[in-house]
Amino acid sequence: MNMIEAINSAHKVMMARDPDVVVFGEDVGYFGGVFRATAGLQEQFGKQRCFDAPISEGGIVGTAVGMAAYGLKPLIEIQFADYIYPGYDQIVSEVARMRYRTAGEWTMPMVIRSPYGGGIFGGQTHSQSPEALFTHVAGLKVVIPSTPYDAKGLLIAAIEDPDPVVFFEPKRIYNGPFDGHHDRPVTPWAKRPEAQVPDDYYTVPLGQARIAREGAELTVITYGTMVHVAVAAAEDNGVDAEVIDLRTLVPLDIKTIEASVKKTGRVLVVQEATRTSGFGAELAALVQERCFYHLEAPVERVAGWDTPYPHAYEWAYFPGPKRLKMALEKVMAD
Amino acid sequence: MNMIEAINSAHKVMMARDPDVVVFGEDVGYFGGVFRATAGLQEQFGKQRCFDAPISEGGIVGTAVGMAAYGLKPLIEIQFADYIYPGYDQIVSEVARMRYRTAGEWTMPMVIRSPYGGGIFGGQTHSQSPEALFTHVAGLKVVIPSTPYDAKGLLIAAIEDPDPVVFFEPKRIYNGPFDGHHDRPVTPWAKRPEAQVPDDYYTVPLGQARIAREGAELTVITYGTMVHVAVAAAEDNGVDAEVIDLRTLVPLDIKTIEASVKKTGRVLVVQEATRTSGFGAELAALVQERCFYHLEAPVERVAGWDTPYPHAYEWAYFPGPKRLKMALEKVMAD
Amino acid sequence: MSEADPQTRRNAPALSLHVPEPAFRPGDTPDFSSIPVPPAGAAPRPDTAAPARETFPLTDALVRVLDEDGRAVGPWDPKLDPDTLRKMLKDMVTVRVFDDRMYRAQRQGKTSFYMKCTGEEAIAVAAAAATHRDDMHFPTYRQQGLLVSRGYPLTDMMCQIYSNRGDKLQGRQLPIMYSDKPHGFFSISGNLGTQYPQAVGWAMASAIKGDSRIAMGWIGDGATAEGDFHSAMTFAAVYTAPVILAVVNNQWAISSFSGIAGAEKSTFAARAVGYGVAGLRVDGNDALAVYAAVQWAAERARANAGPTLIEFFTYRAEGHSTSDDPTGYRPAGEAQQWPLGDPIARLRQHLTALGEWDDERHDALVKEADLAVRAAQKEAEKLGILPEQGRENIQSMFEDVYAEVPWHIAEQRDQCLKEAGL
Amino acid sequence: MSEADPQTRRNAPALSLHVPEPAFRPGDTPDFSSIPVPPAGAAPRPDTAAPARETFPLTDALVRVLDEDGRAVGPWDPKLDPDTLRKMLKDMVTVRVFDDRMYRAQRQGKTSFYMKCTGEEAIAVAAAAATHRDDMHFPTYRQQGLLVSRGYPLTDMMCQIYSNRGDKLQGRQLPIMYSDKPHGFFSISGNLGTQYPQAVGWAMASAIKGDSRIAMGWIGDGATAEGDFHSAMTFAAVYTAPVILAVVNNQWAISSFSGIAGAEKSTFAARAVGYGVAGLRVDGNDALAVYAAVQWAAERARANAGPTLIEFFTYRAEGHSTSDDPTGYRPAGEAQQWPLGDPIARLRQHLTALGEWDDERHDALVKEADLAVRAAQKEAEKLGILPEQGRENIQSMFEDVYAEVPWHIAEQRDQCLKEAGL
Ligand SMILES: Cc1ncc(C[n+]2csc(CCOP(=O)(O)OP(=O)(O)O)c2C)c(N)n1
Ligand SMILES: Cc1ncc(C[n+]2csc(CCOP(=O)(O)OP(=O)(O)O)c2C)c(N)n1
Ligand SMILES: [Mg+2]
Ligand SMILES: [Mg+2]
Repeated sequence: MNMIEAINSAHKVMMARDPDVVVFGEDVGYFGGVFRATAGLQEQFGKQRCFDAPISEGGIVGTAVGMAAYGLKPLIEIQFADYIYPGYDQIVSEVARMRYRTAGEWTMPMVIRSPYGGGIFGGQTHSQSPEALFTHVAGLKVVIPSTPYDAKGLLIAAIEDPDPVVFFEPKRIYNGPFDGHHDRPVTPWAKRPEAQVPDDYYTVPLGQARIAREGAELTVITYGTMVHVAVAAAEDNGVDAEVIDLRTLVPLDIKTIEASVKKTGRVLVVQEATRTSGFGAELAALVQERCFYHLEAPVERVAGWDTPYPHAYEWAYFPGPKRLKMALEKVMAD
Repeated sequence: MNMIEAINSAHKVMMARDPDVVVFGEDVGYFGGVFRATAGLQEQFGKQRCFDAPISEGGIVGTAVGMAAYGLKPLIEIQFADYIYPGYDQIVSEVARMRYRTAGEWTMPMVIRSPYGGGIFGGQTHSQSPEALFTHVAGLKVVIPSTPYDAKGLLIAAIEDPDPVVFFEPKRIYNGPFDGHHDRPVTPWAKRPEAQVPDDYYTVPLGQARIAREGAELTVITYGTMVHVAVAAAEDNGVDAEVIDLRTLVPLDIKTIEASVKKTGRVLVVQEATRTSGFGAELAALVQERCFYHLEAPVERVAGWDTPYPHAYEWAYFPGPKRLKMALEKVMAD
Repeated sequence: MSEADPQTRRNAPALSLHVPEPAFRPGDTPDFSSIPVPPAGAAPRPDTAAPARETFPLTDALVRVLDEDGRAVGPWDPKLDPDTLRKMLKDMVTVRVFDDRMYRAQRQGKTSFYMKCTGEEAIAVAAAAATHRDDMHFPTYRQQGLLVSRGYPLTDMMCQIYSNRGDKLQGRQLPIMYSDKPHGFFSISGNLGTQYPQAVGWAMASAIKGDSRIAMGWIGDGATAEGDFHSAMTFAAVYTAPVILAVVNNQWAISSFSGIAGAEKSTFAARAVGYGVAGLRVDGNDALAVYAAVQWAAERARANAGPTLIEFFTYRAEGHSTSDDPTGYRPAGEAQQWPLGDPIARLRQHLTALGEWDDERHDALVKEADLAVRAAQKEAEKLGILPEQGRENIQSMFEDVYAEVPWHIAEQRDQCLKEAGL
Repeated sequence: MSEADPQTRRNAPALSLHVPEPAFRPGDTPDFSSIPVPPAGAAPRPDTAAPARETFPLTDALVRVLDEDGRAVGPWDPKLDPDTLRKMLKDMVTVRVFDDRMYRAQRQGKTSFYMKCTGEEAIAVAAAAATHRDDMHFPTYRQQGLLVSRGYPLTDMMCQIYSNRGDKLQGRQLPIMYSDKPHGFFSISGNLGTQYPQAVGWAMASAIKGDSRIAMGWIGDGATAEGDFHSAMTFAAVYTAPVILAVVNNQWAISSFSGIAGAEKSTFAARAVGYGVAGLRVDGNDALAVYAAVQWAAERARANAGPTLIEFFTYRAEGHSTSDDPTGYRPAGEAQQWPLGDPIARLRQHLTALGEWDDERHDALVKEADLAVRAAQKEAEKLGILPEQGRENIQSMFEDVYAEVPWHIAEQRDQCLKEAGL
């Protein structure tokens, strides 16, 4: 399965298992979503379980809060992460705080799915990576898969999780992996082991990172599309890097990070998002706090530039092979 | 002047100097604002220059965008920073990006003022410190004063600035400074030199930090209310700390930070906001990136806990003297 | 010419910005005779399954049942039995006494904050009476009447206000931000408006499940300006959600009058019709009218005939909260001039007119309420008042951010306990 | 019983969620005979200073001027001279030809994305004609007709679409997200709805300054559900802002029909009345009706008599964008069945009926438009097409985030240039 099919499969599995799972969002019903993630759900489970929503991200999240309060498990789609902001107040002020402010009387077991990230010539409003705007909000879990297998397993775990999960999907790798070389062919998902996705129920637990590539010289901490770019960069540049695919940003798998950093002593943090105040800053801060005496070089960050994502400059903006190479060299030289 | 009076004075000076400055927000008109920051403006400048707005932060920012497009300079108040989220989409997607997406054809010279921070038993919706949700957004400047003098001078500079400025005001120190000792008297603003505020026009430039206390052993990087708490902690604990009051978070005065860190070799970053992905993470990341070989200890962070701000536990939540003391000791011992 | 200079090259008249202004400001003598008060009984009562558009005239009218002499008249008379009426009266009196005592407690430094609903007691109390016990309310901070009507213990309310050991919310919320699922009372948010689409979502869930319970959402006149109001109306209309959406128009936000929310140009009830939602405008100081309107809307919702927006026309008789002094922006004594009178006095007059009530019984009721409130307060204060809080059970602060405490919050908890010397 | 189990203990009927469904899906034969099409000339034309509530009937009607025979009839006939009509026809034809060529350019890989407005050409073109040259429009992505009508060079539009060296937006925006202040065309946002309160704010500023210019905001039927719609309506009503707010109801969002935005229960025009804003519902495929309605609203706005919400009833004849294939959710050929016809054909018929047009002139016009578009395309392509972009002038990427480049962005720029080997 490619990543879209895996996500679609997670929906089907969970809607069949749990009658309280309801799916809605813009264009998700009859049509099955602009990326086809919800294709076939309305036909299979009926209009009361999967339906189109008005173009109102605030209303989508706001009504989902009410549904969760009733006892349902809303699994909602925000069409692009760039359009999540009209729903931001409901997410930050309501979804994230409900369990806390009611001392557990009301909980918000919902999943807010949204395609994010660049690499598709989507310009500034179809390319954003706003995960740091959610990792700063206590009460939310933030999950970002990088393979079809993980996407399905993490999404099922997120649906079953008692807490609200913001689930960002790297749209660049929905239909095939992407190593950052936009001008060279990639092995399609179908030929990759991470795309061997069972049809049935399984989970990939939240809060556990994955070692995407083992290595001894340097630790790359990343997630989403950048996992593939980082692995390719390590290989292309002959750096024996250990690439950690976080999978869950909050709560973070700090143990895996610490173990790797203590082994390598060198760290590169890679994110697609704009650099300043991105989640990479938190990672760099944590690593130097907790592994200071193991570090042989400063923790280096690779990130998107602190500008909006400019349409024509897709590849000058995207943190691609060249940026990775220079950063790997820098960390190894320091 | 106390800080409210200084902010009020900045409004009056600039409304008199520049007929394009218009002030609006919830309760800012006849009544002069729930914190009195806009008292007297409507009377002095008329209802067309200072008026009440509907309770719609999205509408306030959205109409301000239109006004700025026309050529006015909106100076708007969001009643509490905790209530800025309904306006978040307009701020992030529109205000911040307008100059960029139009290659300078339309600009957004506006100031979005909002009281923020804790220490007033305001519970979780009158105590938040959401600055990191804005420092991550390219195109915004983020300013936080810590004294009446700076508040007026920075606000005037922000109004004159060609770019949009998010101006967070530490409400805990509106009427008097606060060193974190909620149970001991403080010297009122009136007796402090930073409260000698000229009635006339002057500016404190954006992007320049202030050394709030000179010192040689350790650098504390902070802003807002925490400047006072940090200075008191250094004094109370006999640590020869240099306390940097950032004043502007974006763009950051990296030179002042680097110079101090290179001198002291030890760094404590202090923020009121929840810890994870706060602006302190960016500061820690930057410091270790740029001053790694000068650091004698990991950059330590003091912050609010990663929980909402709980009403009854004001002082267990607030990063007060005890938390500072322990952190200072830790950084000195490392 | 600067960009902001007006363009004067056309011979067109100059535009000017209209900023609404309330009729009276401090120093003025309030006179509300310009507010039209239609006679009780005049508004027609459409069928509960009528098309929404048919309610258009009612969005500009005022559903009133109690006339000047305290008689219940017209098609909206809910014909309640005396026991129900007395129960409502008792609840309203209790709310008022409760408010007075808690206001005083705040002034005495026993807590940080309080908000009264004086003058608006009929609205929540009658709405509670007209909805089923298992319908779900999504209130704002002025519907304490719902809890009182549904028998939620006064002591529990006070413990929340004191953030004390008895507070089921563990001191986490500002005073009066109650929450109680068993009493059908959703957690109050500090953020205005958010509960409105939530109410719609709950109602949609009830419909998805084939349930028969309905939801009722509440909002103030000022907060209708938030985008959430629009989300709620849109989703309610699109999915025919079984929900009642109430706007409590008490004429004021904090210092802004309802004209700043749009009331100068239209009524809040009239918003309904544009969405294809039924709309009613109701005398909020008339407990019977409130009851009747909510009953109508509930019947409509339960029959899958769609949502109703009800504007309750009332007056906020006191300050916005303990942080507010209304004499800074409106004349003192406006409440006394309010043409729709006091809701308690009007219900009392009605019961008296029915021969089911008298001064003696009323005095006894007030005394009883007073005693009950005092007793509850005593109980609550045994469990502590706010200034004593924040030292015990500090680790609770780190719970319920997530179902399980993750490592980073556990570390912070341990650090906090160390700070506290524990 | 799980929490989400319905409560069945009352003998109440089970609720169920209503999810609106369009009349026809792929495979169905579309038949729009159930859409009421009132005769041209039937709708009354109120005084432009009439109270908003008086326009209520017009929010359910359809302002139409051109009858079946192409004659202009009734009180809304704007009585335009033949030159103005021919100019509108020319602009509409140009827009259609432009759309076709740019769609093809996208399919040829010359750019990433394109959006047509086929079937909706009359709306922007006639609105441009009915507003003053210095009024400000806050458009969505389907008002290219405004630019064409106001004489913005086609080459400049294409350079933006190609993100090439001639693109004044420096390749920063998605294709068709034009911006041009001199032509009164505000920067298009990718985020739906945001421009609506912005239009109101611009109009408020004009009123604050005593200017005489007005603003016109645009939104799609689907996007009316955003909170920004409500902000715009509220602020426009409260401050009597000199603004025209247009809803282009082309029946579809992407794959969702207008019922998902609320059109099943009411009209979009009807939203107006609840706010105390004038509302008009207009045949959007009738250029004269569009002109007349905008003219009416502009006159009202300029007289400080308040805002108007105009719903233009039309049909999106093609896919949502080049990323969309509408046969996945609606029957092919619906556009041909659309009961309000094609706007270009209707205006052509009118001019012909007037004796001011004939087939020969029309063929010549189409040819002329085609030549102009081709010539512009040639010019534009000299300045590059998208696939060639992104290598030159890389440092421009770091400009205009702020007025001056701050140190951190300067460092990133230098790093980026190093990456690029520059
Ligand atoms: C989103 C948001 N903005 C602003 C506030 C501050 N605030 C609290 S109450 C209030 C006035 C509300 O007025 P209204 O809705 O009429 O309710 P009332 O107090 O009259 O019952 C304001 C502005 C808030 N709580 N939330
Ligand atoms: C805030 C936001 N949410 C979602 C989208 C994705 N989106 C782009 S166009 C569109 C449909 C808009 O439909 P409508 O408003 O009817 O305009 P039309 O395309 O028909 O002209 C959607 C959902 C967006 N651009 N912005
Ligand atoms: Mg009110
Ligand atoms: Mg549409």
